[in-house]
Amino acid sequence: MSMYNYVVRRVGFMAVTLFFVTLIAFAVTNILPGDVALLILGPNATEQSLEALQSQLGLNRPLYVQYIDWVVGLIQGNMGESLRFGEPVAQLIAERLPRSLMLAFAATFIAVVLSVPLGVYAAINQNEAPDVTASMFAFVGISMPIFLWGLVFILVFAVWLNLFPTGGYVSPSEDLVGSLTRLALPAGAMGFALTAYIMRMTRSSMLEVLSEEYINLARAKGMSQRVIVLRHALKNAIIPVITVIAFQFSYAFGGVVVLEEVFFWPGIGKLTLTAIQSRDIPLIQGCIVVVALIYMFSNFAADLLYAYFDPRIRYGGDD
Amino acid sequence: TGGGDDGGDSGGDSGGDSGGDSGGDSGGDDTDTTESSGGKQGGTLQWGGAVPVQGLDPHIDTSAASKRVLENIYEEVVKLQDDYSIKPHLAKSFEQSDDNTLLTFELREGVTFHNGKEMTSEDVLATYERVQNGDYLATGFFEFVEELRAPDEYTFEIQLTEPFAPFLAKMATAELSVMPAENAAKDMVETPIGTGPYKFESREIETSFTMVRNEDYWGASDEDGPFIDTIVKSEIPDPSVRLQSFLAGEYDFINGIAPKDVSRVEQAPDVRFEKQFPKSLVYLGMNCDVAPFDNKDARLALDYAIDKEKVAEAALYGTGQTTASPAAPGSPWVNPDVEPRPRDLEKAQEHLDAAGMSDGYTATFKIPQSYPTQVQAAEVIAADAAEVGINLEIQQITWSTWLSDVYSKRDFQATTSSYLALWYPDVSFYKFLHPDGAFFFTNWTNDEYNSLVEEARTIYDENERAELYHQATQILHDERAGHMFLWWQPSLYGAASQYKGNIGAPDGSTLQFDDNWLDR
Amino acid sequence: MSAHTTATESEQSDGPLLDVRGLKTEFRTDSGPIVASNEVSFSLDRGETMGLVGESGAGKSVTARSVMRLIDSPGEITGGQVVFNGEDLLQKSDAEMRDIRGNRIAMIPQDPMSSLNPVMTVGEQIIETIRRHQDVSKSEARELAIESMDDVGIPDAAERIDDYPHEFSGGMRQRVLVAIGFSCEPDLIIADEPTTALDVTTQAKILDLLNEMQEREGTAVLMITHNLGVVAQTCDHVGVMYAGNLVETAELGDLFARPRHPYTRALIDSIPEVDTDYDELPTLDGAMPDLGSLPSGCNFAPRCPHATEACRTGGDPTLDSVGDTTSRAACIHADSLDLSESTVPEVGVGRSDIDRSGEPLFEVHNLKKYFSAGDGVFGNVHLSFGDGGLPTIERRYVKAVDDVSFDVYPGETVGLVGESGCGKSTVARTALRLLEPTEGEVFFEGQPLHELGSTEVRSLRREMQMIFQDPQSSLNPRKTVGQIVGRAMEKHDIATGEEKRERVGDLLERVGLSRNAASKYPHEFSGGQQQRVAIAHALAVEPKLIVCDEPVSALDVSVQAQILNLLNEIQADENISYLFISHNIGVIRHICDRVAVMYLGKIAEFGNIDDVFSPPFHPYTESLLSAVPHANPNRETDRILLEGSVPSPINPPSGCPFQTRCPKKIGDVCETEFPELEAMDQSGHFISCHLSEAEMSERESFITPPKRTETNAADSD
Amino acid sequence: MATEQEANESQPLISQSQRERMARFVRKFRSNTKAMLGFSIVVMLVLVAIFAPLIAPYSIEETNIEDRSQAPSVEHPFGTDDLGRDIFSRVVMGSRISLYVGFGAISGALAVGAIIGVVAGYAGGLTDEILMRVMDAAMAFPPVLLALTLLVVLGPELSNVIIALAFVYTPYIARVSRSAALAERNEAYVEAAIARGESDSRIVFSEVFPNCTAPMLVQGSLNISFAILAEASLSFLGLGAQPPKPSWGLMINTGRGFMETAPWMLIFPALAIGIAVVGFNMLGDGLRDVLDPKVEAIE
Ligand SMILES: Nc1ncnc2c1ncn2[C@@H]1O[C@H](COP(=O)(O)OP(=O)(O)OP(=O)(O)O)[C@@H](O)[C@H]1O
Ligand SMILES: Nc1ncnc2c1ncn2[C@@H]1O[C@H](COP(=O)(O)OP(=O)(O)OP(=O)(O)O)[C@@H](O)[C@H]1O
Ligand SMILES: [Mg+2]
Ligand SMILES: [Mg+2]
Repeated sequence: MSMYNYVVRRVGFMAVTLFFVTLIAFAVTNILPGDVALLILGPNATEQSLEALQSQLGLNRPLYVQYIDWVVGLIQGNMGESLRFGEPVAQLIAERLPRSLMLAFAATFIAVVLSVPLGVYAAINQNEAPDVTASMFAFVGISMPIFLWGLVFILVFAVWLNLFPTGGYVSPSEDLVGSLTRLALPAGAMGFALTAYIMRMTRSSMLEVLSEEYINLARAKGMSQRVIVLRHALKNAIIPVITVIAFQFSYAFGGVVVLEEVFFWPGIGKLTLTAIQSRDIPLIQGCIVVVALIYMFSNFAADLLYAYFDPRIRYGGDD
Repeated sequence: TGGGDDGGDSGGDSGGDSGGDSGGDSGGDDTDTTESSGGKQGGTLQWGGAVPVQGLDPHIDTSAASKRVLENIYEEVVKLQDDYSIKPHLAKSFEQSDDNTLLTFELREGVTFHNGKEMTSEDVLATYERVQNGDYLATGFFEFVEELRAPDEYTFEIQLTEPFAPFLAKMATAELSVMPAENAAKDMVETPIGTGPYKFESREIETSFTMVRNEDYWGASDEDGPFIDTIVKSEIPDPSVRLQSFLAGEYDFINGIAPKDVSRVEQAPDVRFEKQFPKSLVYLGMNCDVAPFDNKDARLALDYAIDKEKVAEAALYGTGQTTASPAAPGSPWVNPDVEPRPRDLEKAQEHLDAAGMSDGYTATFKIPQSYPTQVQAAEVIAADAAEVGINLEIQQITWSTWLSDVYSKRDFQATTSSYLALWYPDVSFYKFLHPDGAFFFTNWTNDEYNSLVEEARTIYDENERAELYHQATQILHDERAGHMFLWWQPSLYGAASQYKGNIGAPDGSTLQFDDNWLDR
Repeated sequence: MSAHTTATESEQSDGPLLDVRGLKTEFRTDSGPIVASNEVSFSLDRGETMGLVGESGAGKSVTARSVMRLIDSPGEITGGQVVFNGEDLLQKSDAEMRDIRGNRIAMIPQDPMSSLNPVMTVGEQIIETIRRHQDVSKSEARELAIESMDDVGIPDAAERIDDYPHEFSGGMRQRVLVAIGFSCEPDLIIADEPTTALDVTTQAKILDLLNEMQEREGTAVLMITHNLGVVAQTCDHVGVMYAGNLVETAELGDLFARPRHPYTRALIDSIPEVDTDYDELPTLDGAMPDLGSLPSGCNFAPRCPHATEACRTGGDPTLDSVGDTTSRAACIHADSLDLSESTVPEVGVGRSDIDRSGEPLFEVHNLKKYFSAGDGVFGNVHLSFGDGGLPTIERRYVKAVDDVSFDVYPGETVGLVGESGCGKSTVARTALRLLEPTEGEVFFEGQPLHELGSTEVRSLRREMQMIFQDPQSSLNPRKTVGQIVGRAMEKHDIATGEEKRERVGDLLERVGLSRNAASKYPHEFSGGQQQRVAIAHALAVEPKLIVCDEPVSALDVSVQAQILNLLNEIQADENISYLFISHNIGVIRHICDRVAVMYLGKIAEFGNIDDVFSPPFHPYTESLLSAVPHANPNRETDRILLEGSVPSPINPPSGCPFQTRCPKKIGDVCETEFPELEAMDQSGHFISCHLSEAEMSERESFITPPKRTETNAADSD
Repeated sequence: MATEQEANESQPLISQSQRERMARFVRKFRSNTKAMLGFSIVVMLVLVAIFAPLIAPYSIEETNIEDRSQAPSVEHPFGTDDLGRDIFSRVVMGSRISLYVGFGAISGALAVGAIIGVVAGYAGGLTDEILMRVMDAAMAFPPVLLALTLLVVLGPELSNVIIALAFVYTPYIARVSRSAALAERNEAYVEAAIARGESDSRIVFSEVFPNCTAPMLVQGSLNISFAILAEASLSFLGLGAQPPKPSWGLMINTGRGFMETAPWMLIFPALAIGIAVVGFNMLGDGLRDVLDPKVEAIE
């Protein structure tokens, strides 16, 4: 299978998955209790005005018609208007998505920089002190909810040490330093939580690769440990790790829901939470579809990277 | 707002200031060394805000958070003063006919909207007609309005069908803020244009809101401001985080300090702590249409089971005060003879027996989750009630669920909520507790009570009116109305020491920044 | 095979190149230590080839890896010396050892598929070895790498050097591994089963390559294998390992002519010679003991026909010289036993004739099975760009089976033979309708299987059973043997309850297991025993046809023969028919009545065993037969080595599928016209080839050996 | 269950070899530090949960405002909370909620996910393709977000938390089960069963299924730890357990406001969560090592 065909197939998969994503998003949000029209008009609304608004919003049409309309809108980039904010959903999301991406990227970056070397180090010292220490570190990272790490980081780095601001967001184009110092804590907290998984995956992938026959051969060729680890093993071991990194990236995206709340980071997570809390159905739909899209795209990117790193896929091998 | 719930705020400790007792005082203390306007003017106020600004249409939005900024952008024809009296504001003067049915306002000349256009009676008329003919918060008050007139450019008249005391008070609220005629033609205003001391600059929903000084403000003066160039409100709903950031010096001013943190703020160096009491009234709502609370004895049993002092203490750490009256403390409408029932488990059991529920009963207790104080109180209430076998199952719900399920569908058994301190009694007694009131939802009705509060609306004499409200309060208490009042709570602010001027506004729910400045 | 001569007289140190003395390697396991290599001593001279043979788990690999000090935890070398060029490798530092590995001692691993790093180009993998040990520049190393690829016969080496391993076929990969091994001109190469994973034709080519390289470079080789044929073909010197011990070492000729250890004899005997007829295949009963629980006496005693009480109690014998010969054996009776004669009758009557006058039991007509290429529902959708750049979508298929016809008569065994991937298993599965055929007809006792609904097919399954290559995988690990065998009876209402239990017991005894095996789980049995259970499972429903898909390929040679004998015996008793699949010509030869030779989804030749193994030959059959290694050092075969590898079944060649590799290709006709199967004579011998019968008959039969000498030829040539 | 009957029919309930097999598993398990540690923690948690009312010295609901926010002392080893309740008692009782949610949600997810996964893996083709795309789609939503949305629909109740989390984790189980089934499907015993004439449903449930349990078990026990974390997050957001229930997440939510003034309100429930999560994680990891090094799990 050539790379091209591989990509085409992956896109095909994604299209099907996307269809189900929209279906789930639509189904879940449409059984949400609460009257949208009432939410818009507020408590003083009269019966007639409620009905009028309902028909104006098309809420009294059959569900499948609403679904098709919604999907068609989605395809055209029109996600409807937020009931809560009275602004186009697409615009609201477009404004906030980059910030969450920034946070998730920074977190993933921190996690990767920390965890890959750590995982490799643990693997080559399997069952020895460094391995045990790293494992413990990993367990500490995953043992608590991300939001709790957020709280701890605030307490330690902002309140006690006063190194960073407690939260908030500043656009990097306005004030790069301010922006980065504000990014540090949430990204650090999230990165710390992600480190564990990536490290564990790196370690186990590395261990698996280290037991492969070609590693044996490399040793039989007289290669030094360093060359074996870095050239032979890591290149293979990193391939499955990429998938995990991508997964963690999208997981980070899930984590931002709570973390953004803690750091009042005005990203899509906070937006989603607000949307859910105020039953802003178009906005909930828009947000969760976009978050799901991010997930799918990051996995897609992982697959491409996977293919890129794995010549068996890159050059169309024996499947 | 007359709407009176501060529920639109989603951080329960959000501030709104009431009558401005302490606000005025402390402001005065701080301003003893009067400085030249040159020294006062300028700067950017970093405000760590508790509840995100909601809608920007003053006629629609019920939330205190929106009002806290809109009050600085919009103005009304008349204005509430610190002593609760109402004075002309955008009007130079007003007259009320002897039979209290014709109100005539002579408008100020030279008042310009932020868009540069001058305000005339046409704009005021358009504003009032918008509310009258539309579906806005104050629309119900136009029931007794016969005609609105703008006989000339600077005259505005209101003809009532019968005397209706609350109308003038209503005119002093944001629900009747004056907007340009072209905006009044819109169903919903998204970019506020008013005549106030601050102009709307920008906002990012749920993130920040920015206002700038209106250089052409008609009322500008060296003594009274406005002084601050820019006010940036950052939305930080979490009270602990807000406080931490404030203490770390990231903000000049925060509102909504949690009661539990008061002592910390008081002890912090270089920090000005401000408290305004009362801000809002928190009550326990019981649905009198469904079991078990359709039974008066069941309600009374619960009333006797709860130690209200303890509840208030648990939630407010001594910053609040229990009450049995919906009227603002210190106002003439409070009936001094009615007190909260003390906890009495024997009486509670008696009432349970009388209700035929000797073993107690079970009810869901829907609490808006964004109010930590109410959640705390609910836990204490539930624990107290459990001792007589009343099992209140707490269910935290979002504000929107509260609105749709509890308020709109009246699908609840017990709940807690609050409304802002109300300096005009009609809202306290009518809006929430009269079946025709706009915010009636506990389904408690009593004909005698209803006629008392209906009559009170038409009476302009304070004593006479107070007497009616005292009687009404007694009925509320005796009949154990659907609202069981828990406490009055204050607004709690923190400010950096260089932040000067009165914090708050007389109406008890908002902030007015025009006379504040930064001493840097 | 002649390199032995130069050994002692060449260069430097006067001792042997490699002298292993009392090497002991242990593994710490959950159930105590395992001595995988116990007091192993042998020596190897320069340029010499030594073979190390033995059953699986005997400790061959561990010994070899110990020499290179490549034993990982939980293993440890606990004793002995490995003297290489006069220095004890066990005393060297890790860094010194790394300079020796790949440089002075190189290794050629067993599995070419997993031994090359998939993310590095083959070039990189050769170059890094060269640069590790030789002080050369990058470009020089590249030149050297290309040269070494050339040397091992990789065509267009300069272009292919930047390819990734997956772009090479298995044989080519093994060549790359050979190139890596020889790239630094080592003194010693350790080749651990270098051909086991390869097809016969490829296997022969790699062995030739190894011999050639060794001769050219004068390298010593330690060749590990369990295939005596390979030993006979390549070694000067042989060591036989059993249960962690070296039980015999001898010169190649001596070993075959007069083995000194009963185990060696048994090992030689258990390999069926292609050109010999047997009534019953020679077997070696029992199995090698678990290294964790060795018997108290001689390890081999429990299986030894010559064992005496002294053997069973006297402790494990040491490896000692036998008389004044160069052979050494670890057997207390070595001096007294004469093991020069095979223990089995060499010539038997062969298989009895089959009556083919009636209706065939099983008939397959024009069977086709195409798989969609790639996995997933859309896996076979393939985009390709036309000239205009517009992508066109096509569906691609693996033509695994393409128009195959044959029949099986009652009591007959029909074989299917061919290289890996030629479609043998698919024929079997499709014929049984475990897979839906793409096209074609299948009749069982006249019933059209291809037309039946799934319930009818299900009930017909009672008549047709299957035995698989990997016995472990064919038995559900979560069920007891009794449940597995009994279920089949229950399913087809043959027996239930007590009766069922009775019959399961009988059946287990029938296949040579004890009755109480019923309550055990499959993993508690050895591979051979598991295969017996699988046979019992197949027999439980009293079928008329059993399809055997490589039933012995995964088993040790000693066990293979046991299973084949069992199958033959059952056939004789029950008159069952077998469709027997194997890539092992020797096995096919001894168990089948007729055989179909498959190539790329088609039948190339079909007929009686004798006809297929005698001229006229399809050129493919001919090369296949010629490539079989014989466990007889005196045999000289004129091997035909095929070029290239099997083409992809997605894109089979035009005309004759074999034309791309055919040594006898006659021209355009082979490329354009598909040769139909043509009857060669009246006996039902069919060949699909454009050659004339005469052209296909140039070679003599593989059945009667041209010269079968029994001489004691030590240095025959 | 047919299997069991058969087992009864043909041999004693636990055969010799079954016992051996078990014994070997136990031996391997015991020599695996991680598995043992995880197992001990889980057992300890379960014991604490079972005997919680006996261990907890105080009522967990009765408030006592005079004693609010007391630092840890002999009387209150973990201190008291803002309403004067004993945190030790609440943490102990809270183990019930976490375990209830963890086990409840994951049993649900296992019940549904395992069937979907095994059926998809065994059936292959279009069935597999569609089921897996649906699972992919469900997995595309971050767990907490999806659970949150579902809880808004279902209402904030502990039983609904279980339903929502079961829904959320089903695809994870399904995916692992599927790959296990896919691997098993290629084992020859499946083909042997087909060749024997077994029906598809019997093959799926009686032959393939029992062989896929190891990876399910591993994934299940890892997912329990995720479910415990998710419950904490949901309670933190107010949609999980309701006050005054001593949910650890809820306690953290309250405690965060007292991070500086009464840190014990946060520390002890957080530690409890940490221990529970680490316990199930280690157990899952250890089981993976013990059962089969090749068992894969999604984390
Ligand atoms: N890593 C290990 N851990 C434990 N025991 C081992 C290990 N490697 C090998 N062994 C033991 O050493 C014995 C010999 O293994 P070895 O690989 O040398 O056999 P072999 O003769 O090469 O067999 P094969 O023909 O199957 O390759 C095995 O029976 C096994 O029990
Ligand atoms: N399910 C399948 N889907 C797609 N291709 C398949 C499938 N099964 C087999 N093939 C392909 O069909 C061809 C023939 O396979 P088959 O297993 O029948 O070969 P074989 O002769 O039995 O080989 P071996 O000796 O290795 O067992 C191979 O190219 C294989 O890749
Ligand atoms: Mg080996
Ligand atoms: Mg096959």
